[in-house]
Amino acid sequence: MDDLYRDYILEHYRRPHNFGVLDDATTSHEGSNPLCGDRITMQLGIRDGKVAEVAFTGRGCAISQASASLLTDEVKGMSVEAAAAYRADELLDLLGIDISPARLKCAMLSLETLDAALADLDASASPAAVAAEEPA
Amino acid sequence: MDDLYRDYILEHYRRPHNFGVLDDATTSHEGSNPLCGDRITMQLGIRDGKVAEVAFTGRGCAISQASASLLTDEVKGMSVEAAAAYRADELLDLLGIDISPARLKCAMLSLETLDAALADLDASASPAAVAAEEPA
Amino acid sequence: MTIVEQPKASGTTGGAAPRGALDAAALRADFPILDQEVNGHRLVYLDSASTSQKPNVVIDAVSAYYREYNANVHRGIYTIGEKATAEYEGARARVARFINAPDSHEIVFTRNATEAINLVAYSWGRANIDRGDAIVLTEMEHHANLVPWQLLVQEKDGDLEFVPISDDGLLRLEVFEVLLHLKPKLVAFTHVSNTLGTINPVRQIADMAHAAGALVLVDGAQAVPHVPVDIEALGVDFYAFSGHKMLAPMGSGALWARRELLEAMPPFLAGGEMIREVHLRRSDWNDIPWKFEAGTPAVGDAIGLGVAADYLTALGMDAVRAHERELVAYALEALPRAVPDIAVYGPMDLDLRGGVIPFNLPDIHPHDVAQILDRYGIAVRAGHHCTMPLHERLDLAATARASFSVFSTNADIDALAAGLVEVERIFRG
Amino acid sequence: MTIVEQPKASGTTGGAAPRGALDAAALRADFPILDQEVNGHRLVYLDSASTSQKPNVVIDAVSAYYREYNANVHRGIYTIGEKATAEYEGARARVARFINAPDSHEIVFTRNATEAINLVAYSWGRANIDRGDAIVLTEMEHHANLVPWQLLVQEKDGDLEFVPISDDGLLRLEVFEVLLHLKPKLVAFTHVSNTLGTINPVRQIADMAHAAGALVLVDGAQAVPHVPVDIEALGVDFYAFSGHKMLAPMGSGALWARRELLEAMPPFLAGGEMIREVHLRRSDWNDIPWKFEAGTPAVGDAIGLGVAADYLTALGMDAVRAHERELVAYALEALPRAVPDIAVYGPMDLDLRGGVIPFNLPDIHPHDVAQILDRYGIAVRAGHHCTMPLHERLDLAATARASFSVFSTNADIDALAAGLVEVERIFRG
Ligand SMILES: Cc1ncc(COP(=O)(O)O)c(C=O)c1O
Ligand SMILES: Cc1ncc(COP(=O)(O)O)c(C=O)c1O
Repeated sequence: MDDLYRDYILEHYRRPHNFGVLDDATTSHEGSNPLCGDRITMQLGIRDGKVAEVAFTGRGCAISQASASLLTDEVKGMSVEAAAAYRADELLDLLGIDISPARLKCAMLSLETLDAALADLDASASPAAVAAEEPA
Repeated sequence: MDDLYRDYILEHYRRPHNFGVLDDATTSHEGSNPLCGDRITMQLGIRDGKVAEVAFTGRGCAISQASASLLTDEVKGMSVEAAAAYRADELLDLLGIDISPARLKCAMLSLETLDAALADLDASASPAAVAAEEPA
Repeated sequence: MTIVEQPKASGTTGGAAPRGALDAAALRADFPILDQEVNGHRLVYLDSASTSQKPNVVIDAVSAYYREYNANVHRGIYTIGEKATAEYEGARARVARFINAPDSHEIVFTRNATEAINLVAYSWGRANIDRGDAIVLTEMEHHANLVPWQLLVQEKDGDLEFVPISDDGLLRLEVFEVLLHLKPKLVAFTHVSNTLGTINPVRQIADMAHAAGALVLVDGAQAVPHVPVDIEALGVDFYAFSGHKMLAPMGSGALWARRELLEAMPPFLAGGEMIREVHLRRSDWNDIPWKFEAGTPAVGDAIGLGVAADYLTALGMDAVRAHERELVAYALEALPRAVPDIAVYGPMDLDLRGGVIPFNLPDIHPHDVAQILDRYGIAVRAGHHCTMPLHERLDLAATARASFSVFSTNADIDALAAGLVEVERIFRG
Repeated sequence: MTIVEQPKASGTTGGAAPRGALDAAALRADFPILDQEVNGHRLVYLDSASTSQKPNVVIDAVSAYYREYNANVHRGIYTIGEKATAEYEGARARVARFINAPDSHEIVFTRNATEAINLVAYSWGRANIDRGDAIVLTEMEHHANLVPWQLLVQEKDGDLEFVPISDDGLLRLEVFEVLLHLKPKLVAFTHVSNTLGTINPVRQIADMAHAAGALVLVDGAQAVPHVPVDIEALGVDFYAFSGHKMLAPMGSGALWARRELLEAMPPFLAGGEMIREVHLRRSDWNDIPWKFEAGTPAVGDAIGLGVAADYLTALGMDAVRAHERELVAYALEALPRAVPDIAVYGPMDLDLRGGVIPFNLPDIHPHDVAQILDRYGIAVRAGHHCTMPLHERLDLAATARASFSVFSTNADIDALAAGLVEVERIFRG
């Protein structure tokens, strides 16, 4: 028997943290999981090489929404590098529930979208420029 | 247990009747059964609306060779119409053995080739001309 | 196999039970998979539109083939090879009879409906669709009857048009009428919608298409398991379906097409069996249907398909249809009674709807619905059911779907209703 | 499963028996079909090159799937659906391990080798072969690795060239060298000849082809069941094979191809599962391998293929090869001793020959040979074995063929020899 629907997961689903739109996002990306129709837009405000602001919108199942809510809490304030290095298993730990293979994509959508948003950042700024922006 | 290889079948295979080439065939056709590599050329000499002469050459299994040998004996002297009307079940009766579905094509190759040779005849002569050739 | 030859006396079949109505509860004994517990509850399998379960007669026919006479077909001059060939071709005849096809050589065995449709798109399509030629589909097609045509018109610079649907999921034939002015070469549509359950008026559409000079392909994947299909009466040109949705093994399916069409079509897959003569640089083709069956076929699966066709024939497809109609009627009443805020999609006229119930609970994602139902052993499908454009049209991200088969019962629907109450309890918490 | 871990002491395995040599006689207990009489004699199945028999573990894995967890894959968020998906993808991993493929996502499940080769011809071929481009095949190809390329070059106005063979059935690599000056885009050839048994030097040919800028496709249908196959060591680009010839169910097969190639290739069959997103007029594709697996796959057959791969791995493919090599050695001696006028074709060097013995008795058609052998329960194949051009090259109308598998024994060969004596007795009268 799964225990996916623990109270805190449902709580994050009902009242997700960081749900909304940034006025002045540095980078943003829309990710989707077409198999279930989930879509998430992840927006980041980068300042001084740090994830100063983060917000997401979208629709999806409890797992994908709770995952986005928890993940955005987690990366807020992180350096861009640390956020980009955030791993799937860390997110799974954060979720604290057993995810079956069929639902893994739901759980990972937020992280994949975050990664894509950060990759867009890389692509627009030259690596040198990014490095220069970062505090030593 | 099959009893395909009765003495008279083997006899027809070893010494097929009407095996050879006609100098002045009215019509001839090469039929093949690519699945087993069998090939038969059937030649007919038509005179007065009758199968006056018939001969075949080719290589094949005992069933197809015996069938050609027996069939050519049978149609020799028949009217073109009667030869064209010769039926598969008549040929099977003539063979007098139980043919499994897998070998039916072997048994029928001679008849199909005969039919094709007679059809070639029809195509070259107009139906009226053929009718005129025939005795009333 | 268990068939009740007399109409049931009880009320569950409704007043006008057809002769030989199904006793689904008894039939369940034929399906070994149903006799198990999932998460401590009996398995309630409500995903037959995705793939049906298989009765013992089908499972056993497949193993008997492997245990007793497994051999390649059309080749061996030996006892088990001849038996394998006879059973394989016998299965073709059974399938032909099942859909009342006039000639069993018009049945080409395929892996599934998808391959059957691709066969037509590649073989007939590439030979017949030219620049600017139109193909008319509908908004409710499964991806299997959409994407092959997209690839074809991309290659040929042809034109795809779509018959729209009404909000309750019926084809808008007055628009179809207008689209026919484009003189399409082909009209391709589903007999029964896998998502909404809509049963389309095949004969009427086919007649309209033919009058406009189009050929007609019907995707029968959701029809053959659920409604009587009579190829002669439908008057179509191509009919594709899957075996695995009609109680047969995975890996079985078929294309039916009119003989003249099959004969005129160039080959699709090439290799052994489909040839008559091969030389290094050219080849001749075998007769139909073998021209379209390159390589070693899925012999065991095809034999299983023949057995499944006979099983359904013995049940009687009228009885199957009547049974599923009752299940739909029951579900359309029982589910809203249990969870009043449920949204159910598709036609509400029972005569126009097969055994498919797509639904949503407000603000609960169908994935979560399905996941929680699984706690109670209930299997429903959640997602887009391979009809993304239809979901877009209906402005739905996804739906949950319960679908029925011969072995489904009102008790399954009761379990679903109870499960949905639990879903709401957990989520509305 | 029965494996003798110690080399046999007796002489039949020859001096240098490999570790874990097969005890084929004991293995036979794993193959239920062999435990039967045909026409009053024990079944002597010598047509494994056409299709192999299946061990209990494979047959049972297929029925267990249907009895316990039959469901569509990659879709259901419910227990049996997740189990079906895990087993299906697990089978992919088993098959990858079996041929030492670096990445299981490089395995595409197909119905058979024929479909695997057609997939490459349609997808890679139509995107990469242009007017005048050459494809180099060989004179010994099975129709499955010939006719798809004929269709492709006919469509594209390309050019087919053929590596000739020597009279004893070896590829003439000095001619191949010259053909490479045509700068072919593709070199496609069989690993092991189904008709002559020739084991081709894959690595050497692949290196030569690559040096000339060609990609390399290998038809492994007759290799995977009989010789160790190590994809990394072979250094090829595409490798196609059938499951049903390697103890797996009919309807199973696979294409292995390098990831970059699969990723760059356009889709072939279109429909559900192979898409990421579908709109009415355009679609995006799924990741490999699913991009090439449209529609409901033959799940049970694929699971059976995974089990067969493990079964063979447990036997040890070196041991399988050694066993079949001994059978060939025994047959090449025993048959001419019994019927001195027998003609046996193919390489006589045991290192270059797999477990296939094509033969003829003078002036007796192979059909008649096979038919009479069937009286004694002996199943051999007669005909052109889907290599018509090779038969033309060798100036043979047809051949009879005995072929071996893990369960074949010297006793089978003795039975064949005795049967051939009977054939001669009947025909020579
Ligand atoms: C060398 C070779 N290639 C391809 C094939 C085709 O295999 P299948 O019929 O399983 O597609 C065969 C089988 O006869 C074969 O021997
Ligand atoms: C209407 C319809 N068409 C086609 C298909 C495709 O069937 P298969 O996956 O067996 O090819 C399905 C199955 O989901 C379907 O429901």
